[in-house]
Amino acid sequence: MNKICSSAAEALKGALRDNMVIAAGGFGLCGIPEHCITAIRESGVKGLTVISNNAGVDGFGLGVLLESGQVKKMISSYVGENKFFAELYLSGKLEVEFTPQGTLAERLRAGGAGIPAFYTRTTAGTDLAKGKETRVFDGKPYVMELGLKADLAVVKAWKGDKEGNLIYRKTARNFNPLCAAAAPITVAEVEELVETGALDASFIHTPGIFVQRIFQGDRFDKRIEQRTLRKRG
Amino acid sequence: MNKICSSAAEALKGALRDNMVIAAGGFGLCGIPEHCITAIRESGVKGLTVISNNAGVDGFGLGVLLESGQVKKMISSYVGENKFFAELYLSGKLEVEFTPQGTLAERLRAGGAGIPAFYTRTTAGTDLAKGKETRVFDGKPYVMELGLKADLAVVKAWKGDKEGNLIYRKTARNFNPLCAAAAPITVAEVEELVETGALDASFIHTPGIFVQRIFQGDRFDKRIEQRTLRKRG
Amino acid sequence: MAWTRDQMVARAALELQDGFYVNLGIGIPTLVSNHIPPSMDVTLQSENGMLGVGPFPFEGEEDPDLINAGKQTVTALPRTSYFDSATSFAMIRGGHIDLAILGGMQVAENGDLANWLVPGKMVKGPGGAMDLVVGVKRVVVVMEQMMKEESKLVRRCTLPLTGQGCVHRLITDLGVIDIGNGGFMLKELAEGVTVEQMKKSTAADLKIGL
Amino acid sequence: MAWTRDQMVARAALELQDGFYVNLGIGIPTLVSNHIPPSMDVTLQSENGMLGVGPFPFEGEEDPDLINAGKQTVTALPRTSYFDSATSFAMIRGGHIDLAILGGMQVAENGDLANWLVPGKMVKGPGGAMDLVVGVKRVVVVMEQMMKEESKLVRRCTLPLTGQGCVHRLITDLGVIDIGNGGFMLKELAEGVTVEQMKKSTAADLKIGL
Repeated sequence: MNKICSSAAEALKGALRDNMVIAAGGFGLCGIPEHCITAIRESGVKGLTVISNNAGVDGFGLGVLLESGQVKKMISSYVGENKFFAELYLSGKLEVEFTPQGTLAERLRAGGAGIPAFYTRTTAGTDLAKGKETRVFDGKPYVMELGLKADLAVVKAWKGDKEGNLIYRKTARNFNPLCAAAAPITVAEVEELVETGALDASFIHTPGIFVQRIFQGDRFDKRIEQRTLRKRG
Repeated sequence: MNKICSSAAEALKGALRDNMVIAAGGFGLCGIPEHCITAIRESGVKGLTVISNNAGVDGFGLGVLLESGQVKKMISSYVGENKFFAELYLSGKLEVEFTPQGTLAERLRAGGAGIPAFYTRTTAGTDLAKGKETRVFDGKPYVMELGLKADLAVVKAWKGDKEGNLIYRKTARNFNPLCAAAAPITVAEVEELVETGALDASFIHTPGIFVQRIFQGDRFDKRIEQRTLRKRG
Repeated sequence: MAWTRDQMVARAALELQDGFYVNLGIGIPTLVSNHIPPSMDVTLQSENGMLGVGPFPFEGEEDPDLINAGKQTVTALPRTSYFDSATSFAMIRGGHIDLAILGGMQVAENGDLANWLVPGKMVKGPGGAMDLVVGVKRVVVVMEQMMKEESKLVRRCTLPLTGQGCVHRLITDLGVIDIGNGGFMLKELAEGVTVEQMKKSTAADLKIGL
Repeated sequence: MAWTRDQMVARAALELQDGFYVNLGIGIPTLVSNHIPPSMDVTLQSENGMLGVGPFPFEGEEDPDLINAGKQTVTALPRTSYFDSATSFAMIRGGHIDLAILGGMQVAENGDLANWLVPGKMVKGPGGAMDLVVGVKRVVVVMEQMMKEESKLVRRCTLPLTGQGCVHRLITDLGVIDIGNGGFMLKELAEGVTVEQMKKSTAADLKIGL
């Protein structure tokens, strides 16, 4: 079973179709699968539902798929950085399912773990709980949330081997392992493709069973959203 | 905040009381908190409910707490290795809540993650689902399972630092990280206590927030349950 | 005549396919790993938290921190990864494992499986079996067809169930039997076993699909 | 007279205790980290997957793979650990964090908080705030008391809620107000602020508990 591909385009070949659901890793612009996003844009696939904590920024990250009009719906927790997103949403051109960040993370994990639904205190008594079942445990109201699965996941890792075992670097991990497990086809882009056995088996973040295709990106932009510094001295 | 203790007895001081619920890591005899088990035995605390995948063997692991009559109830998935356990159970002297292994793992995770309940296909249509709510998702029956919390968790790690960050070795990880997060007081015994900063931040299995007390065990028995070998040549 | 245990296990190994992720149950199913063709890329999962289970260790190389779900000492492979029990069962329950090969005490014509409890007698617990049978894409049971004088292939299980309608295929010492809409369907006979003998050894209807 | 933003933040830092695990919201609350006494052992959690958040980097040391929940570049400490978002919110939802300091748009006398949406105008999303307010042991809101001419301390929130009955304490530019069974309770006044001014700036009853 060869999981290795030479490029994002090759890795996504046959995996894209209109109106599909794609889960994309990343938090802000940190740890986003930038090569896959570019390839999705170039594929022209449309009507996408995208599950991603954020929606990129104007001109980078998932922002490019919003600008090209390929996205029908976003399932996200925070989109404050993207002005074009706000325009689309407020003018009714983009459907948005706001999901609190922890609920989004847990829904993806549940989807990948065969859990169809779970209860959380989060959103109880708020507008986001409207239309959802609530139930009392230990005297407090909880909201039932459904597991979330995608047709395809695109994730970005630091290093990966030919079996699809992945490790992430620092806070670039975020939603990537959750997305990887929540789809039947997961495409992983890595900064470095290493030989099988080069990663320490006790410290693999995403076991290869969750990754179907993998490629080494040729250059990562890795933009910084908020360059915040302290002064020397 | 000093989390470091000199021994299991010191680490468990003030944390033990009759009729409490203790979650114990380990799978079979692999990765069990053997020093804590000895200290619990020596404390004489009784009426315990113990959450642990297995119940040790006769004379080692949790088996010693069964023999000393300190355990009222076990919440476990598999106890096939312990003859004394079977006697106690079949004669009605020990209460047992059989929980499938995956459900046990998920219930502990849920308990630590603030999830009061979730649904799983596991046990649907079996005797273990009796008295539990079932619910249909996508045409299939699922069983509602409750999150599981303990008053105290005892876990065993390979290395730990003074902040309580832990790493586990190979398959000795198993239920340990789940137990660590499912109790307000977690005592970790480690083979090696290292300086803070010695563990790689991207490869910590249990972040220190889940560990309240930590000590380096002076000698680990680490028994092998089924020494199975292949022939050379 | 019938298959020996080793022949049963060898037959079970034919269920493997290139690229499969597979969980082998404790006992006889574990032996299937001895029959994986060297050319075939199969990754074994052990539910105690390991993907890529290697062979048993040579003497002196056994490691108490490296065991399989049967608590046996094993070894790692270059592809191996370790994880906690919740992640392990996320793989299993979440449908990421292609095939589970398990032992059984009774299998019913509706696909029900019993393999964890004999009330009042045996107390072991379900272990990971109840999660495996609902989560893994395909479930194959390997067991002797008879228990003393009684067939283990029945109309309805009398022992407590492990899972409902979960078994896809049965491999016994007498042959291979599929479970479909209509019940048991004979697919293969062991060397020297007759259809008549197979029918006698099955306590339910048996369609012939040889 | 009232507290400056820096004074508000300094006052908020007095909520910290030795050994606390703390989550600081985006914006003003993030500044609290500048006021942690060097002798105090406080560990900052950032919900994007980091425990032990260090100060902003020096120029040239910023790392795109190392940011906080506000997407700002930060640094690591010897104690730091990284984890995925599900684990991060297991910490938050599971009650493992001692204190959250968050911003607010409205706080009601019943402890309700609104800070994520102005219908038809602002669209940012709840981020992690909705999980923080239900999961963290103690929630302190830091915000200006007035928005233009209107008090942000109200009988009932008119903006969509972030959480119900979740705020324990409010720190504004005018002082410190607790929320208990009976509603708002004034605990401290900023330098130069009178009880009268505080009452005028609160669109609900205010008990005096100075």
